[in-house]
Amino acid sequence: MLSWYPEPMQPAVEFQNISKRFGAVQANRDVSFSIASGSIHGVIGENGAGKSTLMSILYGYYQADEGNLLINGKAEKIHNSHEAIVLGIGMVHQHFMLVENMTVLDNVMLGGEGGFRLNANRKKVEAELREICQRYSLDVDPLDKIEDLSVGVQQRVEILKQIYRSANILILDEPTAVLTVQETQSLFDVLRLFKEQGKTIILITHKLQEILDITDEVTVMRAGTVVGSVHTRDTSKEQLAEMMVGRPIETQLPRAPYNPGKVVLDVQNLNLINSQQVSLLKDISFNIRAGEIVALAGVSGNGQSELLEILSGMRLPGSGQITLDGAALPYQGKKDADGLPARYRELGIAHVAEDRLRHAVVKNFSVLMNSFLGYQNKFRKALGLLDKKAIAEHCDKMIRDFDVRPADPALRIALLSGGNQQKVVMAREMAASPKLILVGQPTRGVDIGTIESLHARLLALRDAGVAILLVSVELEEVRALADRILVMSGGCITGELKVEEFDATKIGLLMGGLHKH
Amino acid sequence: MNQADLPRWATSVAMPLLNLLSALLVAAGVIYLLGENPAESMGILINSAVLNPEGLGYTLFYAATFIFTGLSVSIAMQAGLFNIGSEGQMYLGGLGATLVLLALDHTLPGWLLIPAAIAGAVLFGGLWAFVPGYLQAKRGSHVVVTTIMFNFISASLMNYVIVSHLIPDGEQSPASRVFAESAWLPKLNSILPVLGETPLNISFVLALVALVIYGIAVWRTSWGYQLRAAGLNPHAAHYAGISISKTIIVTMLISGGLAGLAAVNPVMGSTHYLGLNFPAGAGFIGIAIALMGRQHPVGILLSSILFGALIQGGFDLSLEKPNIPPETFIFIQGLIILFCGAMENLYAPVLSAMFKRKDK
Amino acid sequence: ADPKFAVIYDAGGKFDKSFNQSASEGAERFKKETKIGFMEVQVASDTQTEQVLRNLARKKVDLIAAIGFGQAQAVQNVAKEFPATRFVLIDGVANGANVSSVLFKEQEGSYLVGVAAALASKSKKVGFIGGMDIPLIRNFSCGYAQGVKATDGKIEVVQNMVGTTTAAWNDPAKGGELARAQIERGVDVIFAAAGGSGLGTLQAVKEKGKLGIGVDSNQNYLHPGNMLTSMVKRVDQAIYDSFMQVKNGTWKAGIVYKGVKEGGVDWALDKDNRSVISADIEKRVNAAKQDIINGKINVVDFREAKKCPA
Amino acid sequence: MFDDFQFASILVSTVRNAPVLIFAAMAGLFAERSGVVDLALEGKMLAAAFVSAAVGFATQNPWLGIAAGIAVSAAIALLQGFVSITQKGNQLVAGIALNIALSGLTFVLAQFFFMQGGRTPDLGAARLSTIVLPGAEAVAGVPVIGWIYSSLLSGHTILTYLAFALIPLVHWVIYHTRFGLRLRAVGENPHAADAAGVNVELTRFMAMLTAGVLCSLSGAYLSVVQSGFFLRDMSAGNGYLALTALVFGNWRPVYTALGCLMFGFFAALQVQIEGVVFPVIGKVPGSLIQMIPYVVTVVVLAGLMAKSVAPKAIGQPFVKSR
Ligand SMILES: Nc1ncnc2c1ncn2[C@@H]1O[C@H](COP(=O)(O)OP(=O)(O)OP(=O)(O)O)[C@@H](O)[C@H]1O
Ligand SMILES: Nc1ncnc2c1ncn2[C@@H]1O[C@H](COP(=O)(O)OP(=O)(O)OP(=O)(O)O)[C@@H](O)[C@H]1O
Ligand SMILES: [Mg+2]
Ligand SMILES: [Mg+2]
Repeated sequence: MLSWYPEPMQPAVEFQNISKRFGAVQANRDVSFSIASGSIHGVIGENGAGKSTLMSILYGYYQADEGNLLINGKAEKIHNSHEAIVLGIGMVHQHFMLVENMTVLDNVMLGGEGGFRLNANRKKVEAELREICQRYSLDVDPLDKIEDLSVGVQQRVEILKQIYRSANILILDEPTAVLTVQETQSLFDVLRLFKEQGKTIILITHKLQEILDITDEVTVMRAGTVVGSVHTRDTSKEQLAEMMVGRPIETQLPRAPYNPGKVVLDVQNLNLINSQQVSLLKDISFNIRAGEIVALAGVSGNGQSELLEILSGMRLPGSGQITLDGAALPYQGKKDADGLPARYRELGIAHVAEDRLRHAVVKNFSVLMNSFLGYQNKFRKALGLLDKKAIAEHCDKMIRDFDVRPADPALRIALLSGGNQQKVVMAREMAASPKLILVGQPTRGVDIGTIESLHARLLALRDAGVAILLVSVELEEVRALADRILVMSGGCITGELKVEEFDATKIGLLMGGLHKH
Repeated sequence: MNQADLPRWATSVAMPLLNLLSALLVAAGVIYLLGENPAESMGILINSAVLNPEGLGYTLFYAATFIFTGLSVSIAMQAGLFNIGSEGQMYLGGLGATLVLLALDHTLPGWLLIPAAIAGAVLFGGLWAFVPGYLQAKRGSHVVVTTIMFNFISASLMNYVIVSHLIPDGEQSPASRVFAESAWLPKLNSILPVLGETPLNISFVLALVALVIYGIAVWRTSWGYQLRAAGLNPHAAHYAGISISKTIIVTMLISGGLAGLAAVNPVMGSTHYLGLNFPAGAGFIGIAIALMGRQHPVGILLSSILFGALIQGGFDLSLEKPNIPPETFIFIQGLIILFCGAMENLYAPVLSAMFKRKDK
Repeated sequence: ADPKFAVIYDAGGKFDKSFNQSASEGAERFKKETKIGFMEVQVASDTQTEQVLRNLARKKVDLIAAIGFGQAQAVQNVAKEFPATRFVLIDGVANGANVSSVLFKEQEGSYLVGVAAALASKSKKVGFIGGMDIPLIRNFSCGYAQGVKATDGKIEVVQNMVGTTTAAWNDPAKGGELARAQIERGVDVIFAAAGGSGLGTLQAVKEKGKLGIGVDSNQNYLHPGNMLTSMVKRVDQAIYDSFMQVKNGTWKAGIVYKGVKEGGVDWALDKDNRSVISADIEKRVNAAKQDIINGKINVVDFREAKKCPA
Repeated sequence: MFDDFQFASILVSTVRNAPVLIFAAMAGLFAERSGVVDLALEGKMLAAAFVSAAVGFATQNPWLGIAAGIAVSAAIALLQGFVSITQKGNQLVAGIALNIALSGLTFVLAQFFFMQGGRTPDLGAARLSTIVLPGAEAVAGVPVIGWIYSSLLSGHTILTYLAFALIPLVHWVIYHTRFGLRLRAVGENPHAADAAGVNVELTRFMAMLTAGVLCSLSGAYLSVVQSGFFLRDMSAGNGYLALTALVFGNWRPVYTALGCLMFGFFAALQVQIEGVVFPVIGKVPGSLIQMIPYVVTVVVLAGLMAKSVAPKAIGQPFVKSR
């Protein structure tokens, strides 16, 4: 180790007393820290701590109300992303910033087309992209359309964009939230390569293991302020968690012994073929008993989402049999699934949808209005009027029980952080006292404090005798919650294990479809 | 800059008023250029549209029609549907009422006849909107396009029906015969003689009732909740078990029914016959009203009255001032919609700057 | 004191180059000669008509001229309320002891221009373009067709209407397009009875070097050399006459039919179409006119017959 | 029975009818691909038709008229942009408001300047002349080809040729230029475009400007080419028809143009079959025949076409917030 530097390293980025406020919310308050050039710097914090806001300020998306921003030692006012790009800053956003109906190539060229006529450059850029893919072993075809790509590949496109633009300061806002372990590993390989090339990387994540794996330094934020910055090698998960949440985090949650009851859900020979005649689900058979959590593990896009949609009534199965408490679900003879989820809910199937913003909430409704989405008929009085009083009480209780912050039922739900939105959804579905609850990616983008509480909720539900089907790409989550694990690959169930037999390698192989029976 | 920083009275009273004033200021400029005194002209306009009771009667008469077309467009918008077809649905609604009246006006007593005719209007208007609704729900054809097409189709159809079948023998005006008096809607001047000879009739009262029902149905019922959820996020609505196609079809039926109701006022309350092109653009004005009134009952009421006043006052003004053609008020209508409906935040920066200064 | 007069135009407006304009010309002529002025308004809807009529009646106007059949019902209603006010209604019938209804025998004038068209056509195909499919316009077309067929039974009459909404009277592009389409089908004389849309028709006819026939007022001046003639409907005369009658105290209520005989309708021959009207055409059209006047020819009124014999 | 029914004439008429719609639809395409709903096509057409006719008459030069029309229509488009992009107002309201305002204003101005009931005087010689393609007369006699060349292709004004040339041109601009790429990105996902360093508002303004220019040609075609004068409300719903063609064509240039041609074709067809006696049903009343283009559109949209997919961000002002 060198103890002497020829000259003091100029930090790549320095935040000085940055403050930013949105209406009543102080998203950043007097934030100051710096990021060493050529390092990988982690930023962690609870949902709503202000991480994304700070990064958006760096990328010119918002302007700070107060404070200074120094890039490579020079004070800069960045008014828009164009200026940020010119300064060599690149950002991979929490939600992908890709134009879905355009090709990878066009997405990469966008904003840096290099001339009025596109064709003049298309061939050149395409060749360059292929070369980059090779060099960084990114498996992307520049001519594919974004909408045809899985999230993992889309993620790679975002990275590709930044490599192509040779960004020197790269911000990654929760890049791994939707990635599998393998995908995360290959992303990290690329990041390490970047670091070797002297690029500076800022990584936001809720997964502390990743922080420990790859960062050099980490800054912890809470409620808009910086709690502190530490060298990664000097810290531990527990310390980081405590800095973030302000209290120690339980890693092992208490659970009652495994003692399943009668079969609640039984699925036999379920098949699904889409309009292009592609088989999405093949001969799926399994059951779930009362008081057990069955997890569907697998790389996303292998049929888990479709299965969840069928079981929740959002989609009709092709063939097969599904029974709930021994009675067939009422989808037979239906031409489409229009309105079916309401019937299923009445039968006692609750559903926490995988895609929160698309399915589980109406963004422009308040928290109150979202608190009974799907259960609107339960709160109906005479003449079809909504029972306002009952709804208000119901919502208040949800907010209290799940500690939704801010505790304001009138707030538009889009203004809540992802974790708090998820709390609302989870609270709502659990409040219906279902027999079976379908839970898709319950903690995607959610901070560890909240994860802990959501996990505790699910386990309590299990102990109370509810059947739970969990779909998650997080093996850690599967391990923490499941009693039994079904692995899916290519629309088939490729294996089943008890949680005691948990073995990441074996599951990885099953997810790759290697253990077909 | 942020609207949220402003007190409520500023956003809901001061800003709309400032916008209205801006529109009128532009209008005054045009009137000046046309060679008339803007202040005097505005005086005449306000006097004849609002202050003079008979003028007010006409203002409210026009407003009654606009409330219905405004509601028709609004309810569809709540479900995320842009119904441009209120004009055609109103036209067909007029036919529905007329057919009932032509068949029964000499047999049924008024208290049965009028409701039956109103039902006819609702039914025909509703059915005319049902087809685009059905096609949107089941075939995915864009309701905007189909309703535009249905406007054209209804014009042709009504032209054919009126000219070929409804003109009484020996008449040449393309209109049905005049209905028996039992079918005439009771006028409000029998209770309020001060209104003078205005056609203002009970359909204005009906319109107010409709506004209240609309407000309750959309914001206070489970049905309205489902409607709005489907309009704001159809995916989430599907997740919540709301049948999208049913919502679309039912909403279009209701929207068309309301447009059909709009026909009752002019046909049964004023002319007492079905004339060619009687909607005279009221369906399109309904779009403006729904947008300007933000699909809110109070907003719809106020913008309907504003438009009624412009038509009545503008017409009287052009009588007095030959230099100002009635079309000037079409221009002013457009300006008002532009300023109040699309530039609602024009003065937000100015106002917040003022408040900031006061704070310091 | 001088009597007070008012004219109410229908939606077409005072400048429609058609019958509203003709009415206005009649009133202007009266004003010029007598120095007695008049008020004028244009209405947009049937409700407004009634409102205006009532307003004017209250202002003690002596004679209100309502132009266009759309005002019939309103005139009838208001006339009942104001028995002291006199009304003259053009193109429609309203009952009342204080109402005079003036109806024109458009079929007769149209017959005359039909004869002219038949004689002028070389291709043996003539055209008619109407604004909207309403009885009034059908009466024009039916009279025209009768004139054409009576002259030469082999000549074909091609007919089109511009549209079905009020835009039909204001769509010169469509009016022109219909003319071009007819010309492409071999038509070489076109009678346009379509308000503002008809202007487009006549324009297209001129471009293609064919012959057009104007309507209501004398439109020959629009395209001298390409206007065969115009079917004039003397609304101006009717207005002028009623104003005069009121002034002179000879005004009478009742229904008046104005045909060729009464000088209500006619064909126009002036310097602008002199060059295209041959002596033969002039002779034969005038002969037909004479036959109508003396009853030898009876031109069927479509509005009564409900169908066209030609 | 179809002795009068001339297919050739229908085709020629289609070519003549189409430019009004093509210009307007292509204008709408630029605006809407950038994410701004353009309901104000009708208003811009009217304004341009009026200004082109008025200035053309005053100067006795159609080109000056068209240039003035372009300037005014572009200015209106920018105003629309200011309302919908800068002020982030409701785009539908802005469009409808402009249509209403311009319908009134064009009449008032025309009346003020010319006193002919909202009509401009005849342009007379100051109209665009038609272009006879070289050799058109010579080949006119050759069967089929001669007709196609001399009657279908030859004898239109430059605006007609421009309208048809616009179809491949717009296709090229939209799919093969930087402007087109940014335009599509901004209409589909403005946040992504913004993150990629594209100036969303600037791009939308440029799209509006293009829309204003193209739309003005539609209006000029109406007044300077087809009619030779301006008349109140002479756009007669063509702006809305153009929007329909746009939806019909899935917001893609070539399909949209096909939609315009389809409308033009059925309008021409309807002219031809008016008055024709059909077997069995006999003579169909004219007013019912007038429905044909619209009924066909509904049937085609409901039956044959796949669902049309609008640009995703259409109608939404770009606000950097969740
Ligand atoms: N555009 C906005 N308008 C209003 N409030 C906002 C806006 N953006 C963020 N906020 C609020 O600012 C706070 C910080 O949000 P930010 O997105 O920066 O949090 P975060 O640390 O990235 O959270 P997460 O871990 O969920 O991504 C939150 O309370 C959020 O609700
Ligand atoms: N951020 C932007 N958003 C939209 N249009 C832009 C943007 N930047 C430039 N343009 C447009 O592109 C034209 C060329 O601008 P400029 O010279 O900045 O391109 P450039 O950035 O060098 O191009 P490239 O990004 O392809 O290398 C300008 O006239 C402008 O209209
Ligand atoms: Mg964040
Ligand atoms: Mg997050």
